[in-house]
Amino acid sequence: MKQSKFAIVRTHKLTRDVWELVLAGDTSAVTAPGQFVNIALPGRFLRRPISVCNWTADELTLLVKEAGEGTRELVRMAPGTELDVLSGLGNGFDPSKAAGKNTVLVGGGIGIAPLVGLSIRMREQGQTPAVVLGYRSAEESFYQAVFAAWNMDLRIATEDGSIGARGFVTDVLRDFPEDVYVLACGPTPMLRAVHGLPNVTGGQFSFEARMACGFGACVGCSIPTAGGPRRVCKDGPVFQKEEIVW
Amino acid sequence: MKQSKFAIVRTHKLTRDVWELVLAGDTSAVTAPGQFVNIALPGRFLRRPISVCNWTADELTLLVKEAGEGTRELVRMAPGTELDVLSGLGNGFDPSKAAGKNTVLVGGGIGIAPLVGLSIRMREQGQTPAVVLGYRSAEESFYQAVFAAWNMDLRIATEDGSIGARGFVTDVLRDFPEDVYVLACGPTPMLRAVHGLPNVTGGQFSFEARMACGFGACVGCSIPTAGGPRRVCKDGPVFQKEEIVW
Amino acid sequence: MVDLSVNLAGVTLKNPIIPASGAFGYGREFAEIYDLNILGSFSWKGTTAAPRSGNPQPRIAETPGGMLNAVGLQNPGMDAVIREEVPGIAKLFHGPVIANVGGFTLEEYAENCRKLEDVEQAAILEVNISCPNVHAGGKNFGCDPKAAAEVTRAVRTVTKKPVFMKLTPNVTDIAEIARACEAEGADGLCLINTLLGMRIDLNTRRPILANRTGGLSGPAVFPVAVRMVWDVYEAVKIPIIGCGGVDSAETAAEMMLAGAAAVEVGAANLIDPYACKTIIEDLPGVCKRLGVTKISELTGGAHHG
Amino acid sequence: MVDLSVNLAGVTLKNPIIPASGAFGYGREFAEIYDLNILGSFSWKGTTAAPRSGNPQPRIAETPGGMLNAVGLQNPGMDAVIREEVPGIAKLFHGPVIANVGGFTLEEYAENCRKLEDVEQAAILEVNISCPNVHAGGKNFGCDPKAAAEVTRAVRTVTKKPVFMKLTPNVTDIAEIARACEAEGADGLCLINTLLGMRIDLNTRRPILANRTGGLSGPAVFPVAVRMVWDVYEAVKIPIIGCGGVDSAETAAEMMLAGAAAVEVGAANLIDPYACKTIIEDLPGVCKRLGVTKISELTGGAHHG
Ligand SMILES: Cc1cc2nc3c(=O)[nH]c(=O)nc-3n(C[C@H](O)[C@H](O)[C@H](O)COP(=O)(O)OP(=O)(O)OC[C@H]3O[C@@H](n4cnc5c(N)ncnc54)[C@H](O)[C@@H]3O)c2cc1C
Ligand SMILES: Cc1cc2nc3c(=O)[nH]c(=O)nc-3n(C[C@H](O)[C@H](O)[C@H](O)COP(=O)(O)OP(=O)(O)OC[C@H]3O[C@@H](n4cnc5c(N)ncnc54)[C@H](O)[C@@H]3O)c2cc1C
Ligand SMILES: Cc1cc2nc3c(=O)[nH]c(=O)nc-3n(C[C@H](O)[C@H](O)[C@H](O)COP(=O)(O)O)c2cc1C
Ligand SMILES: Cc1cc2nc3c(=O)[nH]c(=O)nc-3n(C[C@H](O)[C@H](O)[C@H](O)COP(=O)(O)O)c2cc1C
Ligand code: FES
Ligand code: FES
Repeated sequence: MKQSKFAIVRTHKLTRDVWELVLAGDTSAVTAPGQFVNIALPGRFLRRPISVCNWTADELTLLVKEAGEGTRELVRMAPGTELDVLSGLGNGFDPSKAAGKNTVLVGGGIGIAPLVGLSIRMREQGQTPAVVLGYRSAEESFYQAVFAAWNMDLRIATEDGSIGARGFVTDVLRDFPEDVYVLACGPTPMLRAVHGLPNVTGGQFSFEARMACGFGACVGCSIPTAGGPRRVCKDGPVFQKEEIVW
Repeated sequence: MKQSKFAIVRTHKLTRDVWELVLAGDTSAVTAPGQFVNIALPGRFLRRPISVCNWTADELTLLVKEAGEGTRELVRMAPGTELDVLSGLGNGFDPSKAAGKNTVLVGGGIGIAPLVGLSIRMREQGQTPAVVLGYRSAEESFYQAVFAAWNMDLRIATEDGSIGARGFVTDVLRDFPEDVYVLACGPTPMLRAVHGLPNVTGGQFSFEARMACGFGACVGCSIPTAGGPRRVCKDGPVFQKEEIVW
Repeated sequence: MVDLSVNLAGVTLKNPIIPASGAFGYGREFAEIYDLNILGSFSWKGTTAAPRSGNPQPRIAETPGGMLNAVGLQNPGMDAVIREEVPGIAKLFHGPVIANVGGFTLEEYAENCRKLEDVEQAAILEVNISCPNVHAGGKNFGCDPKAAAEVTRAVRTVTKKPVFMKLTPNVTDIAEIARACEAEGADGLCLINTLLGMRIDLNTRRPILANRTGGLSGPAVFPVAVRMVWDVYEAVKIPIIGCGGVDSAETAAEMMLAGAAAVEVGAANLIDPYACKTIIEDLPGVCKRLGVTKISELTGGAHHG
Repeated sequence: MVDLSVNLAGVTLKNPIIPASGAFGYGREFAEIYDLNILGSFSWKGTTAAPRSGNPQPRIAETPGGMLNAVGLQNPGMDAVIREEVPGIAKLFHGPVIANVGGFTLEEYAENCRKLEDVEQAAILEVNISCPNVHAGGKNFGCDPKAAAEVTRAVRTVTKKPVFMKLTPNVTDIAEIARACEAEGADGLCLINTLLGMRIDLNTRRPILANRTGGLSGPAVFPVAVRMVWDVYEAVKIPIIGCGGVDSAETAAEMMLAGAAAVEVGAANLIDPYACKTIIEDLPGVCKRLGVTKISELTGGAHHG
């Protein structure tokens, strides 16, 4: 974990309520895809946890959905604005565990964000997982082109069928063969449904929780797991399939 | 009273802790010297009351002393910053009451601020009051040159005698002839001492109080007067000599 | 079209937004900047039998997300208010006014309420029991269910107007006080008054307020107010006016979901004189977002489901 | 040179700054970012006899100037703490540790304190009485002077270590509770724990916290904490650890002027992991500004003069 200043380089609106933010700063604490940062916003007491979508040595890309007042303000901040950021939080995905497996990255809505950095790192390591992305509709979809450019087995599900299959990511995942290993991020109902699919025999699931600290001090974010209560922010946000209890 | 946005045009450091701020905005609610504005600062619940030093149709000049966190932040704000301001608060000085009298403007420390706009308006109306300004020291003095340029009977007192007379404004005021009419602004002990001088037979005194609203709604700023409790923000900040009780 | 009207013990307000006592004087200052008739009602400055000049200066201190006040119930006294303020109010505001009443003895409360019986504008009597009982060593009436009940009884017997008891949050169990007031015939409750607080000036090393302590209000107290409104809603059947830290249509709606039939807005008026106007303008949008066509449906909405 | 050391019932701390229970775990997370030995002490996470998994999610909600938590005393249980955390603490921190103890019966409090008798690092027992008494229908021990006295007596008889009772602010008269604890031999007091609060989610129309209510902390509660420390300082002779909303050297000094001998810092650590480090670094400057060479001179300074 590192506390440092990041400056907004640019913001870009992707859909009605999802934005891409690029921040410049010291990213040395970011060590794995699926980690998150915790951003202080002026006038708000708690920081806002946001997954790292992708990162280079000196830039972070975030995808932020306007979910309330804080994110609404964040995405509208002017380039140059300095943010107080805790970076390198959480464990992140461990793609090495997926090696040699029939791997599928599964993202729902804004949960797609960490799959970007994950895809890049896996491809660098010679892994070519399939990708299943779920959106509400074509209108609400984003970053499809980014994934499409990577020549992966990319499948889309939308609730209204406006692109890809009509339905949820689980409807697409069902079509995969036996013994799928997933790396999944999305809303809890999606995680739960994916976790319960018969052909999903292993995987890593990234969770969300309302957080105070984001670095393990307050146990505000603890969820029950097979190994007892675990902190989403420090022991997670990524948990192994076996650990998860609903 | 008017609520509107003012933009910082420029800030200029006058002494170790006193700054001149020029704000651009709609000054139409300002109708008399000695009125004040109430400025909202990001992250602080209450507004900060600051006297109008001078004003034109579209600019306000304020003199702000760093007294705490709020004023410290205010004076350091970048030009262009927009402030939410309540303007045209309080009664202000009534120079017409001084007409034909042996008038002396008396200012102590940051209390000198409203005497600037007051001097300008009195001179426009053909009045040429004397001016007595009190500072702690030469180093802490400001706006002397501004007053000096006006060819008024200008006298200075400093506590250490580094410029003008050594002592307080009262030490200088004592030298004036009988029947002085003062228009005074400064710290309460100064106001009280001036009020008690035998040769001060009339005048107007501008008070300070910790304020919540600044526009008369909460009676948080009330002080006892001969006519019962009166609000510094709405019935004042300027009170007539006869009204004042200590 | 969203129906913003609410009902407080038989008194209909065109909308649930009510400037809180002590933050709105007797209405005059705000009438200079907007038409008071947009308001559901307003609660006038706490009025006692005798005129009071209040506490010495300073009376105001800032706190994180709020403020302390130690105004000390400064007011011109009930007779002067009826004589000098009420006729003015009649010209400025044509809706029902909430008459906030203070007192230091049971007799004073009763006497004040009796005097208001013929004041037509005073549609609801809001009895502030966060006052020290001079006959009980200065113990606050509102801190003891028995004393709260006694005040309720004392005023109940002298007036036919709806009586709303205004409760202090500085108690172990506000629901107990609420039940005591309901049992004695209170028509409604208003909560919360201010939390007792203090700030110390590092430079003088003394409490900032001349009175040492003051009443905390503003957004800082909002979660405490919501919790207490929730608790009291579960404990009584009479309507609740929710108060404490409301500064937006969203927080007003949250207060209603906790159990408030109407909402008072205090400190927010002081830092933004247009606060109530803005809240009222924003309420229909919030109702739409919440999918209600009658705002009164929000009351207590968070208790079921 | 400013002497920052303070004394808590015979235990000397190199400075008055203590991370508060629940905001610092058992020290490990902070040891990753700074040397814990800069701290006066730290109060570990409230520990009960049995392991507790705490409340369901969500447990955290934001409020203006603060936060609500409904962690529900999640902890691994006293035996596991002594076995697994204490040895680690010994490596990370060489000063006196404050062992925060929870309980739901008098027996549990006593048993927990007895187990700590031989734990050398645990220099002070901080007994959190903001817990429901399972033998009294869940009424909070800390809300009743008799129950608070009983807990004090129960732990007093089983330990020779200094016992500090940690008081809840959700009471009508905190000084009364403080006196009850002092009378039963408490060596000191710690206040305040969190204020009970609630937030409601407009989208779901339900309380945000699964537990409905949670404990309010952060700058929002600071004036309430200062006022209570002031009141308790006037009521007792034993030392007070002031807690609630402290987030800077200035607010720490203000808490000491109100009567605190040392200061706990809770929520501030969660939003700024370096909060205590920064406060400690800033303290000498604040002392200089206030003209004291020994910080302990500040304690209660606002009561005289
Ligand atoms: C590990 C993690 C990674 C996340 N990654 C992303 C991401 O990459 N992009 C993105 O857009 N969002 C992400 N979120 C969700 C994001 O944190 C919330 O949408 C955001 O905090 C909402 O803040 P707000 O002020 O807009 O909403 P408000 O509702 O006003 O927030 C009030 C409080 O609730 C908390 N809160 C509200 N919703 C959530 C939520 N869904 N999860 C956690 N806390 C919440 C806020 O942090 C704040 O403390 C992530 C959350 C977690 C825990
Ligand atoms: C009518 C009036 C006119 C004023 N004119 C000027 C002026 O022209 N230039 C100038 O520099 N100052 C002026 N002041 C004083 C100025 O308002 C305070 O110095 C300022 O509010 C301090 O804010 P702070 O955040 O720096 O200090 P803090 O001490 O952090 O402020 C905390 C709170 O106390 C209040 N407060 C602190 N000191 C004072 C004070 N002396 N008077 C009133 N409230 C105070 C603040 O407004 C705030 O609510 C005036 C005050 C009044 C009442
Ligand atoms: C300056 C001030 C004066 C107040 N005076 C009174 C009063 O006279 N009578 C009363 O019942 N409440 C009084 N209150 C309390 C408010 O009516 C309200 O209960 C409290 O401030 C909480 O609401 P808020 O957080 O919206 O301010 C006063 C509050 C303030 C800020
Ligand atoms: C997340 C969290 C957990 C807490 N857990 C405990 C606890 O286990 N035992 C305890 O005595 N106090 C606990 N507290 C209360 C704090 O120790 C402290 O009394 C309170 O938060 C006020 O201080 P603050 O405003 O600085 O946070 C907890 C507070 C928080 C924020
Ligand atoms: S948010 Fe504090 S431990 Fe996870
Ligand atoms: S500050 Fe509110 S009446 Fe003067």
